[in-house]
Amino acid sequence: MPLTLSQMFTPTDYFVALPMIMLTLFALGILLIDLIVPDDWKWTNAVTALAGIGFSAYSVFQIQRTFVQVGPNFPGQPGLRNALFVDRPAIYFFYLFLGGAAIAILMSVRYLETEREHRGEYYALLLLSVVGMMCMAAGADIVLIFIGLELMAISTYVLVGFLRRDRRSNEAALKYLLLGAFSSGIFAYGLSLFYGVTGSTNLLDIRRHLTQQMLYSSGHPDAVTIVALLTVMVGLLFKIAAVPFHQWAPDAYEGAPTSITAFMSVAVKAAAWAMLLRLLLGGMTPLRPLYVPVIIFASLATMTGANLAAITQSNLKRLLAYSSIAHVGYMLLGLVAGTPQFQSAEGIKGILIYLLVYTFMNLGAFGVVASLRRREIIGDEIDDIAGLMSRAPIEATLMLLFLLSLAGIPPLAGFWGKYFIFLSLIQTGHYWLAGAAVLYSVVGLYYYMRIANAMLVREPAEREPVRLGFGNAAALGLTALATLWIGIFPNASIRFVNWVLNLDRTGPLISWLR
Amino acid sequence: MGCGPRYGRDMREHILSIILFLPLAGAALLLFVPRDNKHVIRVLANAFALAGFLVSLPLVPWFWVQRFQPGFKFVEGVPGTWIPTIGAGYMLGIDGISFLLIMLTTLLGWISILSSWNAIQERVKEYYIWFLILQTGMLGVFMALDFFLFFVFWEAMLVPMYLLIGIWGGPRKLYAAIKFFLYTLLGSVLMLLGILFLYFHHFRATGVYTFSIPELYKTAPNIEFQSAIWLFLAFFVAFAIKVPMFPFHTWLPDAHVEAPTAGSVILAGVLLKMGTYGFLRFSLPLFPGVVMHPKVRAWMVGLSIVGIIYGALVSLMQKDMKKLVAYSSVSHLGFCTLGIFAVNSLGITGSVIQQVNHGISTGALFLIVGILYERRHTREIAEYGGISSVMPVYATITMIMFLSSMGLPLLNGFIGEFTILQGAWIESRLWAGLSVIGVILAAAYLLWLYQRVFFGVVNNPKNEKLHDLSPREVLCFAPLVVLAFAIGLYPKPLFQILEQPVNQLVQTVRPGQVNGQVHAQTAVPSAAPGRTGN
Amino acid sequence: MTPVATTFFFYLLSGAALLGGVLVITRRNPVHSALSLIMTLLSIAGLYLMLYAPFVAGVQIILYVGGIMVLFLFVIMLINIEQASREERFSKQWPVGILAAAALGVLFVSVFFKGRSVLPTQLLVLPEEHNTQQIAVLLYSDYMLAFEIASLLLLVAMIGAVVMAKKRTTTP
Amino acid sequence: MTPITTLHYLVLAAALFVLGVIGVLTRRNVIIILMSIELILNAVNLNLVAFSRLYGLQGQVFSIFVIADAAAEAAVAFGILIAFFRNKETVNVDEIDLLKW
Amino acid sequence: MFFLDHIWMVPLLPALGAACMFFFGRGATKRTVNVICVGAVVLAFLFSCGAVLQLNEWSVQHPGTGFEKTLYTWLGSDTGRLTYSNANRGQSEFKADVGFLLDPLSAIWLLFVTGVGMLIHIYSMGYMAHEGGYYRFFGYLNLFMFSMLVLILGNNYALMFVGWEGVGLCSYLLIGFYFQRKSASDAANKAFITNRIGDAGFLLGLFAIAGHFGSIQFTAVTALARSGQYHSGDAVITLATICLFIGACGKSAQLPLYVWLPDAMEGPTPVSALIHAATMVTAGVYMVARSNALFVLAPASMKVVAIVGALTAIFAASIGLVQNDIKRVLAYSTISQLGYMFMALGVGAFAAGVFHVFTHAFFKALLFLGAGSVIHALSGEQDFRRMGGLAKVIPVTYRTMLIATLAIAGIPPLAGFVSKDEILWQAWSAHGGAFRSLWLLAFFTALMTAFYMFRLICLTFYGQPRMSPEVEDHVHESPRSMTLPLIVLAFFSVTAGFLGWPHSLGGSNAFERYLSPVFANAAVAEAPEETSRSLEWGLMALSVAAAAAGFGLARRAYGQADKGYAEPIAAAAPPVYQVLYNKYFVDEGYDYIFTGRRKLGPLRFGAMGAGEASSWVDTNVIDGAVNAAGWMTRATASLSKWWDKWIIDGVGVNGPALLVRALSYPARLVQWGLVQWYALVMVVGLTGFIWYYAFR
Repeated sequence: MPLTLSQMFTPTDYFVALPMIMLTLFALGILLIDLIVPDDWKWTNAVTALAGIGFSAYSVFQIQRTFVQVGPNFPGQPGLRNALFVDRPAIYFFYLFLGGAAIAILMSVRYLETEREHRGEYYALLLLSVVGMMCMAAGADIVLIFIGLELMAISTYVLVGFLRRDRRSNEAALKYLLLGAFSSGIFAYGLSLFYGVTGSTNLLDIRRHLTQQMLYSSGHPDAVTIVALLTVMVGLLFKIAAVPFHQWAPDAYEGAPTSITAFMSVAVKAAAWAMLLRLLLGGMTPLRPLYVPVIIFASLATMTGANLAAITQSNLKRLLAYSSIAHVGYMLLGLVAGTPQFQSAEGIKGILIYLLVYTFMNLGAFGVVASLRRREIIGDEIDDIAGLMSRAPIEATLMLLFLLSLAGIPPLAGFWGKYFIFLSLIQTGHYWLAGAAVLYSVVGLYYYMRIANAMLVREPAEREPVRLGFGNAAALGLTALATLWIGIFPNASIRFVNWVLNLDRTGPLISWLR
Repeated sequence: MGCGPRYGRDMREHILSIILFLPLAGAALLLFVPRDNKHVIRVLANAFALAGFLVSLPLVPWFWVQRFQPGFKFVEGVPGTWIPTIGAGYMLGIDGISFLLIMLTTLLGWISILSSWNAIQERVKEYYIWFLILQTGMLGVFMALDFFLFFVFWEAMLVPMYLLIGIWGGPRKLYAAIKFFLYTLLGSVLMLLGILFLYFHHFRATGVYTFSIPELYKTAPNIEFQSAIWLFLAFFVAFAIKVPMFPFHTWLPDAHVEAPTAGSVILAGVLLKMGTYGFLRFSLPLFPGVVMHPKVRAWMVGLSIVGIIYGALVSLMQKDMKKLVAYSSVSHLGFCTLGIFAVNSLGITGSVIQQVNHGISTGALFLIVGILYERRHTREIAEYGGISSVMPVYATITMIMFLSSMGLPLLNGFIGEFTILQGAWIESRLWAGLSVIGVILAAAYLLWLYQRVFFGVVNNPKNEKLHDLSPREVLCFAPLVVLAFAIGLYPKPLFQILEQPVNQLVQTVRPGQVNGQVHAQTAVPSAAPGRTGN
Repeated sequence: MTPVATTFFFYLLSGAALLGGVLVITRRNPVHSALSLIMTLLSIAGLYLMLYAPFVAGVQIILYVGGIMVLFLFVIMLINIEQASREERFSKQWPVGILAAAALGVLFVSVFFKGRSVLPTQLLVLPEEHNTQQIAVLLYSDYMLAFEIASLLLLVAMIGAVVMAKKRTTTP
Repeated sequence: MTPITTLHYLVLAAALFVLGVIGVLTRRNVIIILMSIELILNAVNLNLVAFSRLYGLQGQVFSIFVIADAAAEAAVAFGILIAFFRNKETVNVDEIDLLKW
Repeated sequence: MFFLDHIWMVPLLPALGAACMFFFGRGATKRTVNVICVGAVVLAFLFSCGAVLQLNEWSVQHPGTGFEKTLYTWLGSDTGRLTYSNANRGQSEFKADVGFLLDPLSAIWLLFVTGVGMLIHIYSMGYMAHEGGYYRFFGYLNLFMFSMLVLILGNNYALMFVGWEGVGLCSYLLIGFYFQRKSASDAANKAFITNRIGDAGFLLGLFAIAGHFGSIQFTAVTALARSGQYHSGDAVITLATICLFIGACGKSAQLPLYVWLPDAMEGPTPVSALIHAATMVTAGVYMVARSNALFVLAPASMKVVAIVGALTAIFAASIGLVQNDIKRVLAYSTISQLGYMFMALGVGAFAAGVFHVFTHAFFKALLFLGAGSVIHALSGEQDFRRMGGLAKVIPVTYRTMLIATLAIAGIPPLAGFVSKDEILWQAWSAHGGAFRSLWLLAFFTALMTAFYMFRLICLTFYGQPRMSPEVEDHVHESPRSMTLPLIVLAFFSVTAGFLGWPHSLGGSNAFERYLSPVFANAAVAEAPEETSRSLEWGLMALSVAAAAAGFGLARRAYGQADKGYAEPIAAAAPPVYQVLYNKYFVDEGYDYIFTGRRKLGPLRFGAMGAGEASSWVDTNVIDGAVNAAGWMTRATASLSKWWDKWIIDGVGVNGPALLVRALSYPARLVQWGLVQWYALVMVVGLTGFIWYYAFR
């Protein structure tokens, strides 16, 4: 006899789902309120969305606090019959999503007004996509992860195409959707094969099964498992935009509203990473010897392709898109770190810190680009940023800060991402990869400096000063402050990441689920 | 503030931090001055630059009294206090080598800011801000006792320099700036990997994660040769690019030619010294086995000597004054690296003295070129001639600095070159014999330059109305000229300041060499007692 | 109800499904493609029945054939058909595309043959009469959250479709 | 006659998958590309249902979610397609060409 | 012992004078300049005299040693801990003091340097009276005096090197005094750079000494060298002495580094007299004499010195035969005489060499000053083809110059005779055997010397004037301040020889005795036997005869110069004349081979050639590689654009359609920006991954 709902689900289940519930509630609220808000007051939707994010963040904080109270050996809070597993990395990613979304919302207000597409659905979709991300980061069941992924992806498709009158936006959305759907088809195919070889949709079971399989086959899993892994990895690499599955990214980034580009480049990307880490480290840990060569290939291809492609770009958003692809290449190296059998904790630490600092600096950079948007001027070509130093010294200085941080110049936040990645590679003896990565980081500097040159050295094409809205100013201020603060005093962040990885007390917790 | 002695002691404990951050504070203050208020900005920037120099002066007597004591002085901070999670600390400290370079930095920093008074008319505020930040970055490199801190300063300093070249530079400024930035960054990222290797090696050896340089000194020499050679190369590339040693030098002429005068002064005077400083502070004590490996040493010395001769030869044929001076830097820095890789007390002492001297004389040379450039906006040698008649004071100062640069005795340049060559001779006669060619060529290219610019009759009408140095400009040169003579006439303080660190360094790298012990029999023979009659 | 003549029906249905699939990607007229796709979907629904999945088969027919395909046809009608039927059907890269896809298919099949040992040979007994109820229990227990999220997904799809396809109301 | 095993279904699904991929790679009409994607998703579903014959009902549940996803995707795709069509008056995929380097 | 204790005042006084000129000279009147600069040198001279007198006293108390006074440690930390490993003796301290050594050798130099220097200062007051840059000139002169005095008083090689380079610098400054003239600045550069080559040799020698002996202090090195610890022919010592001698070659204008000295005549004449005749160029002799203990241990180096000296002597003399510039003739004469001195040193006759320096200082300074007086009288004319008949117009100049000429030609009993014959005799007797060919060279040199000197006198002073009338009208005797030094120098030219009157002529050779502590066990052939004495007389007679013959020949060839004359050599052997007249084409050869100032066809060799080649390599190879790396990166990045631009557009315009389509197929395939291409890449990627795993 099946249990009743109240027997199946305890208050804990609602507790761990609370961040999502909050976001959903506010998203729905926005949809309703938007009907009665006059056009001039659409910014209140942003406030509502921010409030939702605030509540959600508070719930995450509550979950985090119970961890602290329960003790260090309690790695996570399973809920909803093991479908959701809010462990420390999940909490970390929740914060990242919420932070990224909040800053993107701050940037959006003025941008949407300029584009005259200021509608409540935008914020609702943003919040709902964060719900999807949370499922991806905390899901312990491939069904949930898949459906979360789709929720996020479909929301994002719409957001990318949100500027309906803009052909670039249309095209970006259509491209993104076609490729996204195609890739999730492949991804789903891979998941179905995983279900086929392991007999379960739960990551814990999958891992248990794969471990046994690897044991029995003495490290040589059978061919179906390999195909399952590879097809899944294609989906994952597509989502994080690694070469050769990256090509949607520049197009989507360029065509999307700049605030959404910013959002995609940090939150969506972080979610893809969360999912990737979940699957590779949570469910498919035993297959590490198999996926590492793929990762190495993808990483080298990504660093090469993206860095080279970025050099020739003349569109700021596109350039930053390639730059964010290049960053993925560095981050992938964090997964390589370790022996063929065991993942190095430092590598994961590198990825997590990288994502953290990347969130701030990339949001900042896109924030500056977004602030250049005015009526009649799209403001996303390098020529549009020329002479920014004389037109808007503050924005230019901030942009310089973000660019240098992206290039990984200490003492700015961006340095720390690269630092920990290199650290992990050196620690585990991957000297050649480390060497290649640092060389590519030098190439990276070149194209960041192209932007800086245009901004600082060239003469402005026009003299009109740049006006920042309140939201944009706040977003830039926050990101700049974070970039500097994390850069100069990274200790707190590192400690937090150590806590996330359980490095602080009982040693590394590399397996995502215990 | 109430009790004086207490205050003085506090200042003494934190003197390095004060010196380090005063320029940064100046930059921060300048941020709040409206950018149209150029005069106030200039005055403030100069005040801070001068203050930066002045606060470093107390260091001289304080350092002097403890110059023979072993170890780092004025140590501030504890290892691992800045970022405890990775074992990086805010740790400063100096020894004789860094002391000299710090004094050079503060002095040249002040002079170059002073020299920019008229030269920089656009975007004045940004200029001074970047310059002051640059100053802090450079000082940090010389002060850091924590590898991580060192690296941060090392890289952070590139940015302001890049902007100084890129914004206020000449016609090809972007090319030059990017080249400078990429080239030097290329070296330093490889160094980062090397640092991380040392960090892990130290952890494996001791179980402690730390970037503290004195700690790493203890473990790094134990790295087996096969790894150490790669580490050495990683560091070598970073430092060799910065110095710049022979095949890595091509960024230098471009950067110098395009940089504004003050930028060139700092670039030549201080930035290049970071490379040699790196060799001394890191390459030698961390990888003594590699450094002393005959093949490695032969390569290092070989590159140095090639640099000496090659730089001089290329200088000889330059048509652009600034490029000439830039290539001469390659030659001079070749002497510095030659001294370093001679790895004996004389070579290294000479090398550091040469670094200081190069800062003084080449800094002055760039100022000299800048003076003409400011008046005529060209650096083509062919545009000039007979300047001696028009600008006699300027010509005199130029002559003195040229002589100093070519190593005339009783001026500073000689002291370093002499000591280096003596050190090189002891290691190999061939080294000294070949390097001496550089001394000859130095005279050739400098005197030829002097002849073409200053001698002859004024046949370019544009040069007839040039006005001689203004008092401010003379003030720029005065300390350099005085120092050139002072060091040339009485270099003993430099030798004494360097004695302890250099001997310790040589002791680390070549423990076989007995230092500080003069054999009894070599005391002056009794046949000719050095007596004074009464 | 145990399936009868499984082998025959399997080949019949799969043949129909494949034929439909080939027609989908070769027909010039999108309406024909859509009708072929319906054939494929129905064949697959039949296969579901053979696999003791009546509920999925039902969903396939009702939702897919009845919902999604109607949407397709609707859109095809909305968007100009004549134009589409006059133009080139295939993109320039079609030979490479077919080659790559065929290679992928060959690899898949060979891998499945190579690695079929990993799959259990023992089939479960799945009582058909409880199928719907069991699925419901699973949906409301283990997949509760996914189910809720799926509802959000559909909501988002709805919002999205409305946002994107709505006639322009605001004046530019 | 050999009994019909899971492998048969796998091969059938792979064939459908490949057909879908071919459609995506070769057809110019966006609508047909979307249909091809539906083919791919049906291959997934066929896999899932075939496997659920081995392991239990999770596969069937998963396939229901995939169907829901297909529906959502199709809806949004048509929304975007219509917006695109309004601007460009075409549904050919190689005429989506504004964004490139 | 006031003067000895304050010996450092001697160089300091002119240094102060120079410093005054440097800081305040611009505003000073000529009178002030005179008071300060000339006063400083006069004081220095007086001071030196006092010091030398006191030295005699002192050496009575401390026989065999010089007086040393150390002021402070210049190089080195002075703690004894800055050391270097020394080849033979373990660790030695790196140290060079600012310390002064006064012994007979330096005393001699001190006296004639300050003495002649003082006279030339006085002379310059007149000579330079009408020139611009008066203060500058005297400042440089004082600076020169300072450097020269440091050179001779320094008690170690490093301090000697200070003076060594210092005099080079002053020479440079003074040669380039008329810096508006290109020839002057060229000559200045040439002088400095050539000297620098020698200096480099000096430095290396210094390092060798330091590395070998562990000290660079003269007294210490000498004591060690004489201690018997080092055997004769020690390789390092040979190397060191050869290096030192290279230095001497540069400074004292010996083969092959002599080229700068003739050009140095671009400077004002007093400078030529002071620096390029009397004092600076003898620094090489001083240095070799100072290092006699080392040279004695290196017979090979001694041979080199002697041979180079002899060759230089005859080489320069032969060039001097045909030159027409009064100062150039004197310059070649100087080179030739310096060759004599080195020959003397090389055969071990240090005292004789030094003695010749001493006497030469007087008559050569006199010759130059006289020439200056002539030039002054003729308003700057230097070519004696356009002189003549001056004997009656400027009698003081004529007479004093004649005395000097007789002295240099070696007419007894003038100073030149004594010193030169001593050298000839030593060259004959020191080693014997093949070494006697040195004597032969020296002998012919003496003949030539007499010839060209008298040629100069004849063409300048005798016969009818050949200058333009307006010049002739202005001919006048020089002012008192110029003639007075001439007379004083003439006096010494006559008498200085008696200080070293040889034993063979019944003299006591006081000069050699005075120097004996310095050249303690220098291997000089001592104890002349009766047989050799007669031989000595014979040789003496021979050389006097040679001098007389030289005079006679010159008289015959040029005695009737006002009626037109033919160069006898040109008449006898035109090619030889051409070679000599063009100075053996050495300057040209150097320009082709070493400096690269001249191109050999399209090619440029030498330093400038190397410089051009290096510059080319730098821009095109080294920097080229750097730029190419950057370019490659960017090119790779824009490959598809490149393909479109060059292949498609490039071929598309002209090429056949089929080719274009074939070429453009990949490009059309790689239609960047198309969704299906992206999807294709994804599928290919997936296929590749599976392929890799399924079939590895």
